[in-house]
Amino acid sequence: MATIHPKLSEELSQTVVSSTKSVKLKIKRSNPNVNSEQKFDDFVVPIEKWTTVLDALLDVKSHLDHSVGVRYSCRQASCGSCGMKINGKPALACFTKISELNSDSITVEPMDNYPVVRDLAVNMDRMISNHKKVMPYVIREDSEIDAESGIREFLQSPENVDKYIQFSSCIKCGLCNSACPTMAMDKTFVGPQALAQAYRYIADSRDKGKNKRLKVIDESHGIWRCHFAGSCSQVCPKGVDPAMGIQLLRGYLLGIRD
Amino acid sequence: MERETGAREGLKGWLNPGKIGKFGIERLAWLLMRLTGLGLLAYFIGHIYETSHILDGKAVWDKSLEMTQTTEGHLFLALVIGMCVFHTGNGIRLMIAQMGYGIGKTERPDYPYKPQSINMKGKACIYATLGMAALAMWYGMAVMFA
Amino acid sequence: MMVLRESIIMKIHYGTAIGALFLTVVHILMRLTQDFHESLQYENVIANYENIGYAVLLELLLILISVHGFNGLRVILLEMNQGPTYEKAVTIGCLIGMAALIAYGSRTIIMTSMGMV
Amino acid sequence: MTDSIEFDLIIAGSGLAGLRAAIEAAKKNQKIKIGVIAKTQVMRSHSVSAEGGTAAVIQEDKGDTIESHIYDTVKGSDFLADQDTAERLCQMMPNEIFQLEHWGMPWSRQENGKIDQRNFGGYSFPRATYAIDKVGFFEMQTLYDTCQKFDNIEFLNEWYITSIIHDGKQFCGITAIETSSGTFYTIKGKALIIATGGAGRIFSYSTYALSSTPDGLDMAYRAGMALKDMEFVQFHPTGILPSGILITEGARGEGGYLINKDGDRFMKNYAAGKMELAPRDIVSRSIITEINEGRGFKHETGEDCMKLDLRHLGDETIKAKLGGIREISIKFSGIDPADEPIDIRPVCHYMMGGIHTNVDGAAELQGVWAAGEAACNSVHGANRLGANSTSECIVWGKITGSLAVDYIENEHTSAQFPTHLVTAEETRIFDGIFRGRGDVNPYEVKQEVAETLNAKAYVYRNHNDLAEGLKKVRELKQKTWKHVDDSAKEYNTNFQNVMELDSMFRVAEVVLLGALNRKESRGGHARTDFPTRDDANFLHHTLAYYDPNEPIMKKHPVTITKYKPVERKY
Ligand SMILES: Cc1cc2nc3c(=O)[nH]c(=O)nc-3n(C[C@H](O)[C@H](O)[C@H](O)COP(=O)(O)OP(=O)(O)OC[C@H]3O[C@@H](n4cnc5c(N)ncnc54)[C@H](O)[C@@H]3O)c2cc1C
Ligand code: HEM
Ligand code: SF4
Ligand code: F3S
Ligand code: FES
Repeated sequence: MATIHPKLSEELSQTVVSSTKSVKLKIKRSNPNVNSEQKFDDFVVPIEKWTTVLDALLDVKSHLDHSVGVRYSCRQASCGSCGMKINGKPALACFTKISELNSDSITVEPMDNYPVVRDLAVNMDRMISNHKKVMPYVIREDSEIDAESGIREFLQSPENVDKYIQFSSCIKCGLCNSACPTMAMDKTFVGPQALAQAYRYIADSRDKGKNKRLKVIDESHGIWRCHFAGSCSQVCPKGVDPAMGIQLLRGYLLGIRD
Repeated sequence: MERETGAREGLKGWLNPGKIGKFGIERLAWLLMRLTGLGLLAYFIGHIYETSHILDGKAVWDKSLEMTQTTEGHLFLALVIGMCVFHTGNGIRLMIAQMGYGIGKTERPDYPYKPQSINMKGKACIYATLGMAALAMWYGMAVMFA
Repeated sequence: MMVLRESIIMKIHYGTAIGALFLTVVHILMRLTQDFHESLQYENVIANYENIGYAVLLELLLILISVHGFNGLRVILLEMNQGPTYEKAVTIGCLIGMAALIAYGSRTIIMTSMGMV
Repeated sequence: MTDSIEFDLIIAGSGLAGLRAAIEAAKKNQKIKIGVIAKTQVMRSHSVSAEGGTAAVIQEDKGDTIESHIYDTVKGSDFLADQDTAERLCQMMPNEIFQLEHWGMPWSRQENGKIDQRNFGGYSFPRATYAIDKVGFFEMQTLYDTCQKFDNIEFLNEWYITSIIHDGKQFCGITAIETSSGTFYTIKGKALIIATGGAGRIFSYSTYALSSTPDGLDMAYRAGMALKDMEFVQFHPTGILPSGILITEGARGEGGYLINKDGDRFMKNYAAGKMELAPRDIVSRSIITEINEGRGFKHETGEDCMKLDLRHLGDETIKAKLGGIREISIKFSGIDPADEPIDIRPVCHYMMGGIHTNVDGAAELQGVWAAGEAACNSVHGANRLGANSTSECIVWGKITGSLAVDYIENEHTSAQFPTHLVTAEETRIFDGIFRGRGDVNPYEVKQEVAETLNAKAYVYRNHNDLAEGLKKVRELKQKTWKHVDDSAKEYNTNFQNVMELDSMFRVAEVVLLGALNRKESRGGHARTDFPTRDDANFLHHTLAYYDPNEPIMKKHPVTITKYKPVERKY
């Protein structure tokens, strides 16, 4: 049963639904700033074999209920806006095709472990500030150059690039943080996203900030609160594998690598 | 910040590893590791208390031993054996992984992405550990109920 | 424990785990030299305790497992809730628990091995 | 009274241009307060989608020259580029590549450790610097992460800017809505850098992020600044079907073929010298000509298309150098490029036009600069070469960031803050839009506007189509779409979407009028009724000024220094 916004039903709709297949989309709705009510609204949307969950959500927003709160931008899995729980599992809406879910009914909920702003959009301030905390930039004295100096690049072999490129692919979607069990309880844990970025810069042959960064993450709510549950890597849409980065970082702290 | 706490999944996120398809067997291992760790700690405290009865003479010692000579007591001990084997086995796996071994090597990821740290070796270890724990429990029971 | 860096604590956690693992194996192997039911006979137990090497092993095992176990508990509690007072309480609580358990267990071991029963 | 915040420097937009400007300003003066304000979060701006490369001359040892980069750019622009601007771009770029590298950019490397470059359309040397095929993404990450070094940069994530406030002479501030709370704010500032990016979502088939709507251009336009050369829209030859997501030109740079129904590499008939690597305007026109002459394919959606064949590159090369488009192709159209050619079609990709600025990026209002795709400093003229846009964002991000600091340091006595303009803006958006009444679905109107532009102002244009398109857009504008169903304050994207639509009308009108007026074919603007370039009458820029009735159209001269316009052959 599609819930139709009362005002919307008065609008003159010109869209003709042409697709033969359709799917039921259950969207979790809430606006915690106003009241604590949480409910699911059901919508029936037409689908094609290439329709993504984001397409379906935007279809609902355009034609059935304009008030659905959802964050999106690139629609090609490179901006990290559209993380949410789809049929219970954290995923990017724009990178999940409805056809691959093999289900007539799709439930979308906001990501866990973040405060909800509205409906599917969550507040990511903590992830953003934890990212900043691990000093995610090349640390060395001579990192600023000017045109007159004629300075060229630091040499770096393709093999050296491969040492950090996977961690550099993080789109900050925050899915990892929403899947991590430590995150579920520990509100001061730095989280897999930031830890993977700490490793990204340490593994970069141009960086000299290893000790500073290790100091930041070696505290009571730092790296040691990861117990290699692996859920972060399980849900990462970009192959970053934060769990691997974290275990490799531990090697430095345990004195096994340098 | 209050809001922040409320938004967390909380214990639900701990106790409900979901279908194995959601986060994989690794998440179940994570949960069992906690539970067995706590269980063992509880048992250990009890064990220290129990063994202290040795100071009170044979009668008391034998009496306290009787507590575990029942069917429930045997089942409990079997569970402890299982917890111990799982916790130890999984602990060894974790220590090896957390030192950076057996979790693959960093390289350019190619779509469809497969996280290297979540690999067959690890999964096999977890299943093997679970199997060993079951086996040990079975063996323990066989001995105890003999 | 508050003054230690977290990495040092965790090194201790791993170290105690490995140590405990090693000693538990010895401990269990010794149990297996006898029949299970027999090994728990009062006289046999007392005899075991009076072997000084074995008593030292038990004492070490007690310390290692207490440290490991209570630190494990501390870790779980730290992740359950946050805040400076809470964390202090957890750390101190775990330290006390650990010390108490070691003291209590040591009492048994020392008194038994010295034949004070 | 509305809530008020104050910064020294306001940067509107956190794409490549905005972030580069923020770093430059923060580096130059650690005391000034910089606010980077964007309607998207952290690094979710459209720039993350840029794929193929960033152009710069860094291999002089192998024979590349800055002179050649300048000439390629000017020739690519169909001689409408301001040549002093093109010179500035090409001269500043090499150092910027190394600066990005020093900040951690994961450029793809040669075996000897030096930065690698690849071939791109319209260049006479392979000078597109790349990082796999996610150049924009990695650049955004490098710049965003580098911003974290500076404590005087503050990010206002998800704030929707609605207008620019000035006192008639100089910039005073902006008005914005914090999306999460819905609060309307006045943000005072001494200087503004507009880096709100392109507006490609006015076309329905588009490579752009869904957030690339013309609200940035529109706020400058409404504030009295001119929009320049808006009729020049770039259609990228290879948008994947059905989504329109881009398949980078790097795919052809690495050796990919374009083939028609007969299996021919048809580009030999249009640009034998450069084949698939001719500039985009030429390749797109060729594809449409092929389709019109019946040599296209039909996609299962019913769209006509061509095929891009990468099979001969081999799986490993595709993975190593085109991993991003491999992912896109497999995921979004179910085709592994190593096994099957990809279905493609020209797609709206870039706006050569934008806010009118001079070579320094200064807009017409004192205290305002524009950088990146939102700006039109005329470096791209009538057609941008691939890989020159990320370059432009970086170069003018740097220039404007630095100049804005100079301006702020010189203490411009800010006059009385024009509070009445804030009130007027509040009335415009809250009474005019938020509390508006109507029964027409704004999302459907938005879709119709975009489809109209696609149908009437696509690769080939003519008078009738453009006139009809303009009529249609004006009709749609009269409908009662100005209302917001969602009455909540918090995260009201419905409100935002209707404001975006409002801006689309004004900018779409300028695009169509400009195209109607330009009775020639030049670069991205190809008219079937005027198939040749007409330097005698149209070697000038188009300016459009806002007027409530109809845009006021003016002409602006092209700066020509060394290179006289000649016929463009590849
Ligand atoms: C798919 C694709 C691939 C491309 N590949 C290449 C390439 O390989 N090489 C190349 O050189 N160029 C490429 N380009 C072009 C290039 O990516 C863009 O021109 C460039 O990224 C624009 O950057 P920008 O900083 O100007 O704006 P954007 O990155 O678009 O950022 C705009 C910013 O403004 C903000 N904003 C907009 N409106 C408002 C408002 N009202 N209030 C507040 N904030 C607002 C947005 O939130 C955003 O932060 C590509 C373009 C596309 C579409
Ligand atoms: C003898 C073999 C043992 C080994 C190899 C071992 C290993 C480990 C390891 C590696 C961890 C850390 C896991 C992580 O980082 O997530 C751990 C945690 C823990 N251990 Fe042990 N351990 C052993 C015995 C014990 C015993 C006997 C107890 C009980 C007294 C115990 C109690 C705990 C607790 C409570 C935790 C915390 C649980 C967690 O963090 O998930 N362990 N153990
Ligand atoms: S590591 Fe993966 S899941 Fe986590 S934020 Fe980055 S891209 Fe997203
Ligand atoms: S899910 Fe969490 S526990 Fe560690 S491996 Fe990932 S951070
Ligand atoms: S919309 Fe950008 S990642 Fe989904």
